[in-house]
Amino acid sequence: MIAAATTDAFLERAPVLLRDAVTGFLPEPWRTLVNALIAVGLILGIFGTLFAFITLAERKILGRVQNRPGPNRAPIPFINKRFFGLSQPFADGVKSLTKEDIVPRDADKVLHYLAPVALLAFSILTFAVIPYGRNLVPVELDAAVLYFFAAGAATELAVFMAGWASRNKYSLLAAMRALAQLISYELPLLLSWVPVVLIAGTLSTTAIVDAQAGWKFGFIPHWHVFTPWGFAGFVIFMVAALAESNRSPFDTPEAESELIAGHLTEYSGFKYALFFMAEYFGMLALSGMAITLFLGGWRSPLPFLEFIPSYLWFGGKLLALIFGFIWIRATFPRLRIDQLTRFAWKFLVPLALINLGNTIVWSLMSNSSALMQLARWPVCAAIILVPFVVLGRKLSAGVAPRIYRYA
Amino acid sequence: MSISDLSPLGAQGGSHVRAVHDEFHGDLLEVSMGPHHPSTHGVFRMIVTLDGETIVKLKPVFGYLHRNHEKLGENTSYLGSMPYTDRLDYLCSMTNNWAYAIAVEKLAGQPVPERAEYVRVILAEITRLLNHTCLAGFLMQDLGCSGTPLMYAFREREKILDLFESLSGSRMMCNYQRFGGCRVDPSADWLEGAKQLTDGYGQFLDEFEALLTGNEIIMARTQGTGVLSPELAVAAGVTGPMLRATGVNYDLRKTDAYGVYPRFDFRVPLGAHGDVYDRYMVRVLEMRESIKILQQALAGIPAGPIMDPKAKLRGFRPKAGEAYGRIEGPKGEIGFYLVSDGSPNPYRYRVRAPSFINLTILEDMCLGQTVADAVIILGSVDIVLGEVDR
Amino acid sequence: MLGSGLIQGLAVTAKNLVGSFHDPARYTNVEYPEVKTKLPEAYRNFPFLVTESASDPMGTLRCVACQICEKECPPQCIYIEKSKDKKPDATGKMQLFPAVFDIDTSVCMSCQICVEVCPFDAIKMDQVFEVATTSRFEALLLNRNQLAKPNTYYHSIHPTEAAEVDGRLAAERKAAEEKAKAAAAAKAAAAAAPKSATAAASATPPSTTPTPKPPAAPSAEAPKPPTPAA
Amino acid sequence: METAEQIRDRLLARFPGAEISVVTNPGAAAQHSLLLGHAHARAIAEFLRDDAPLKLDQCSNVTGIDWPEKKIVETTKVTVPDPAGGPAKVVEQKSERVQPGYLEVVYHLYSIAFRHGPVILRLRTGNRTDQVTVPSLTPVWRACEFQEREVFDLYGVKFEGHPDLRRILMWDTFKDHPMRKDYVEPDDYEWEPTPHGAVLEKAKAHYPTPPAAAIAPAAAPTPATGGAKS
Amino acid sequence: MNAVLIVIALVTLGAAAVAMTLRNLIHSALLLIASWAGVAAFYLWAGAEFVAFAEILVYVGAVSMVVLFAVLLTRRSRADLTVTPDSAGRAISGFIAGGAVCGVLVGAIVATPMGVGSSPTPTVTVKQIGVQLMGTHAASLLIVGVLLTVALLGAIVIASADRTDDSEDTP
Repeated sequence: MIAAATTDAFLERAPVLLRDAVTGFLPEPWRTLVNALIAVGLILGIFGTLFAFITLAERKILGRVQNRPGPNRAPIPFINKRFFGLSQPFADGVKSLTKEDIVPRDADKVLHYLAPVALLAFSILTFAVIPYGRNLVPVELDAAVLYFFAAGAATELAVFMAGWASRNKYSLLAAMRALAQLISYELPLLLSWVPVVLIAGTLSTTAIVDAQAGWKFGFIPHWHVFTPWGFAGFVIFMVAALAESNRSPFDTPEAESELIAGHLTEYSGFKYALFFMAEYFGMLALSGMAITLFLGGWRSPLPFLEFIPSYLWFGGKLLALIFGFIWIRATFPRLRIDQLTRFAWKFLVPLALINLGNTIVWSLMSNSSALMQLARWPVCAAIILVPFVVLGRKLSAGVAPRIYRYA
Repeated sequence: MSISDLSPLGAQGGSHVRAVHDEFHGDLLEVSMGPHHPSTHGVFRMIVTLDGETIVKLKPVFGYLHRNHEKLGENTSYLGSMPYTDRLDYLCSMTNNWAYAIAVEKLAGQPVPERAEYVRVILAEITRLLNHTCLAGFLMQDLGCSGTPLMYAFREREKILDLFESLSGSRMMCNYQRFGGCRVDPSADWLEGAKQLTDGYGQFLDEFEALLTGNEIIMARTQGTGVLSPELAVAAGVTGPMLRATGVNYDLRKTDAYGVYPRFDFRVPLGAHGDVYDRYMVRVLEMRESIKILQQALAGIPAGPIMDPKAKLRGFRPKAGEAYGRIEGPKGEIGFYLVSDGSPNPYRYRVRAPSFINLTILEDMCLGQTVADAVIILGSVDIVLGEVDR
Repeated sequence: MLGSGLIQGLAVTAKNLVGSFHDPARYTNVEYPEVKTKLPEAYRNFPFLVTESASDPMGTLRCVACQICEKECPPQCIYIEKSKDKKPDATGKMQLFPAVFDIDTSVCMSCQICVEVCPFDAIKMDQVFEVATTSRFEALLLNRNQLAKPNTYYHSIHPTEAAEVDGRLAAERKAAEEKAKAAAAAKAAAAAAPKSATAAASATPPSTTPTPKPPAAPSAEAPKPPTPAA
Repeated sequence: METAEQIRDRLLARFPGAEISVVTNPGAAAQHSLLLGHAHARAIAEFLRDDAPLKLDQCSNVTGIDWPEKKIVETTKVTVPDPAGGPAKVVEQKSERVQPGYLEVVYHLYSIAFRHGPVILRLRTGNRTDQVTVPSLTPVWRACEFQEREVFDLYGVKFEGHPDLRRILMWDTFKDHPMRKDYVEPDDYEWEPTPHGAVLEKAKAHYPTPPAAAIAPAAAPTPATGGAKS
Repeated sequence: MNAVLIVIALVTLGAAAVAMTLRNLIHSALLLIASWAGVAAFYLWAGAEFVAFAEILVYVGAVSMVVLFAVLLTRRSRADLTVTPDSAGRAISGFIAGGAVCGVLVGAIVATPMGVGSSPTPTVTVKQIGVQLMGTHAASLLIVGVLLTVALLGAIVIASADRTDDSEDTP
């Protein structure tokens, strides 16, 4: 944890000051250890409750989109007043703890037990490198982004273990589908943030956030998302993130209308809750990384809003992205597995590669004359939009709204 | 072992599939989808033989909801069977009642007053709106939308069910029509409520279509899936929107011209490809036509008796003989074949259920498709198990 | 352009999300136990026996145990046993009454055919739907006392229908009275004629008030029970 | 559209050896039907489907009907000369005739191309016990596939030439044919609080004590677990 | 510091050894993947973060999937896994080959001069690695890239060769 900059407002430095107050007196080796433990505790605490309330928010927002109130029956334990269902997550938590954990007779006991543990472990690992505030990054790594996606890539191993260990036709089919989907969306996910590293020149997350400091004309922040290649990269990243965390248009593995609950069919009780927690942690981590790479991490969008502490900005952006995930889940149906993989290989990967070329053109044109600075906007926009339309038309070749005749 | 000898109707089957069997394909996986399955619309089971993801054989299994409705019909009086017809296709009780009433009126030669015919057309078209809206909701639920279109459909369905409840006393089990007219005369403000419903329905359909019809994912999933050829559809006795989606122009409201349908001008939408998207779109366009019929019927409903004065309620004994009456129900041609021997109970009481016969070619549509497609093909056939199993 | 349909879909869900907070047409949800919806007047669930007065329900039961509803009920869930003796009904005529009148509400499907076929308007449809009980047999088998409800209750749940039924019954009673009076006058005239001839004959005490003709059969056909449904 | 008689004549012209007769329908619907012999049934069906003016390409409905043995008592009026030379008296003579039972399959055919109404075909089996085979029309109209399986399942009519003749509604190990008139229900009687009519005899078979409704409902005997399975 | 090294070495070698003895194919495949993770841990211990994360990303992420798919698609059921060598000749030649490989390895290990004093682990930033890759070793990087692409295309050709004859039946 780098030393706190003295010039910031008090609220900004509050968390670091608090931590130094607590561990200030410890001798050197023990202090870093305790600091790390505090960071781990904080992450698990905050993201654990955030996970609980996101499940509630998801059901409430889905409810409101469908013109119904969403869960509002669970009373607060002792004062048993129904407060808009705010205690629903705790009710779900207790339910998942008390539900019987059935393991099928001829399941592969070891793998069946290991799958949720591995999945959760890998998705929690990814929280280590996301900068939550001005100097609130748990681990300062030089190759932080690579570490993030290395930990993320191992989740498919755990999904396979879950599918294979349950010895059930449905979960076997779902394990195959999940693997096909995760592998084919890993490529666009990785390719979409390569332009950011190209421009920022570093793999360390804090350096990337610093690269997005400052404002142009006083109010447009230098975030990567406000550049043509950045916006394209952001969209590809978010679509691939949707697929990686098995969210709505891409939730074929647990397609409830076809394969019951996919690779989760034979899980119940707390292991099922662990799978859910791992999925939500994956979603939170990916949106955290999207914020860091494209939305200027913990930076405030306008200069005069600087007084709001940086971690609140990060939280706000995170909740906005989560709302986006839920909104998409409320609207879109599910893609079939072959359409899903065709969409990845024939649309997202080429676009990501073109976006890479687009960034190179952008950076070459950026250090020349002012005219070129202006010209690079339409040029780069065209470089990415034209293939988008062409590939789009090729992808949806035989698919179009039809005109109907009447007899 | 090629496909054709697997499904006995291979030679005559529609979309014929030839799968090369070699070691790479591995052995076939037999999966039983149902009767407890989230998307089989009730207790319906499909034994699906899979080669990887593609379906090689699909055998539907019925009978889980079989109550022997026809034996019940033979042991109860003509009037006593009327409440049981509500439980055939429990989404559209009004059209079931009308089909049974039309068959008995044909059997006994019972005239029906003008106002009752208008009320029957109004209720049948409202039931068509209800059924097609629910079908769109269930189909989108099978496609994977997490409940949003279904909840919009149910919000509109509630308004319709309130209308039925204030008229017949019960939301779904209306038991409203009698031989020779209807049981209760709709009041003026009921007709006003029906007029408000139809006027507001067009706006709901616009919003519903904005959400669904142009959606690329839905178009990609449903266009080209479960194609049904017109010849096979006609040969297999498929009726209703499924038949019209293949382009065959056959709507009983136009061909049989029963009731007072000839007085209203409305058009019959026809599909061109016979796939799941066409079946969805034909039903949505039919809803817009139903709104037109409703507006004309509500405007032109005459005064007069709702029940033919000479109609006998209890000691109803039609002369010996037989009759087959049918109407264009929302799911297809629903018909009743009655054989009477002069006693108060029918000698033979047969229900021609559209869902049951439309399932004949489920296997032909699903061959070669994936498991995910089989679910939406079944959804697009629009079956209700009460009617399939009787 | 790929994705325009998807964005349109997102716009619709956003409109509904916002709409559900202020637009009553969209947010039609009613939180049932706390807020109850107003039942339409025609709503029907489970029949009940109409009694003239609330004070003496068993005495003023309209039902005359003609067992038509028992025969016509499709699921056969009504069980009637006639009484041995008779009791005067509303018009004073001596009528049978049901000693046992059970409806098994676990079988009854509230199809109101019994109401339609009852010639004496003795059974009407109730509007009670919160009838959950713990025992499967005893509590769901409603006997005569549990079924009987006063005519005032009938007015409270089905006002227009009840008024129309009472109007019809009153008209019938009035017609029955006139007919009885006319019959009595005719009998008196006939009795007067021979009396003038046999003035000396001891005045035979006139029979007690002439029994009025049974009330005219209501508009439906004669209550001749049809051959039992085989 | 031609009447049944015209169609019969054209068919007889086309298939000289076939047994085709018109069965008149006395009811008000006046939908007369053609009774076909087994030999030419499928050829006639194919002809009706492809023949130019008729083109009956949709088999809308396939129904099974069970006609058990029936004793027909015919009263014929016979004029008997009065042996005492008086005027001839008319005497009704009752002659009893047993009509053999048979199973019948009725097909309702419609034409989608020319949109005209039902032509009804009837196929009858030899008797109700061993000769129960009928030529299947599924190869002609694919619509008959499931409906013929249902007639086989519920009536026991074997369709010769049907591609996949199995039970469709009942489970495969079910022995009897439930829709036949002489079908005896399995004795799976469950205790009912208000048994009356046909159910009353069954109740007596299971519960020698009088049915529960007679005695006060409160003391209803709790049924033996799972109903008395005799 | 070398206590951690011993633990990592034990984990890596142990996992690989156990993987060889297990009868269940899937278990042995997963233990193989665990030993790759052990190798990545070794890189981390040695301070080469970039290589460690690359190892996890490539091996534990992608190659493990290839191994598991291969295991799934081989139709060998557990029964016909013969452990005993077919003939004596095959066993002897097996030993000879194994012995030769061990000899070469041991020779190489002995020959390399093990630096006794541990020089301070150089902190190399990712930027320097990038410059090195694109600078001096650009040629080798490109060769490896081409090699992988060829391998990829070859795999696709083999797979699609099998697809062509039944590709027309899926609509």
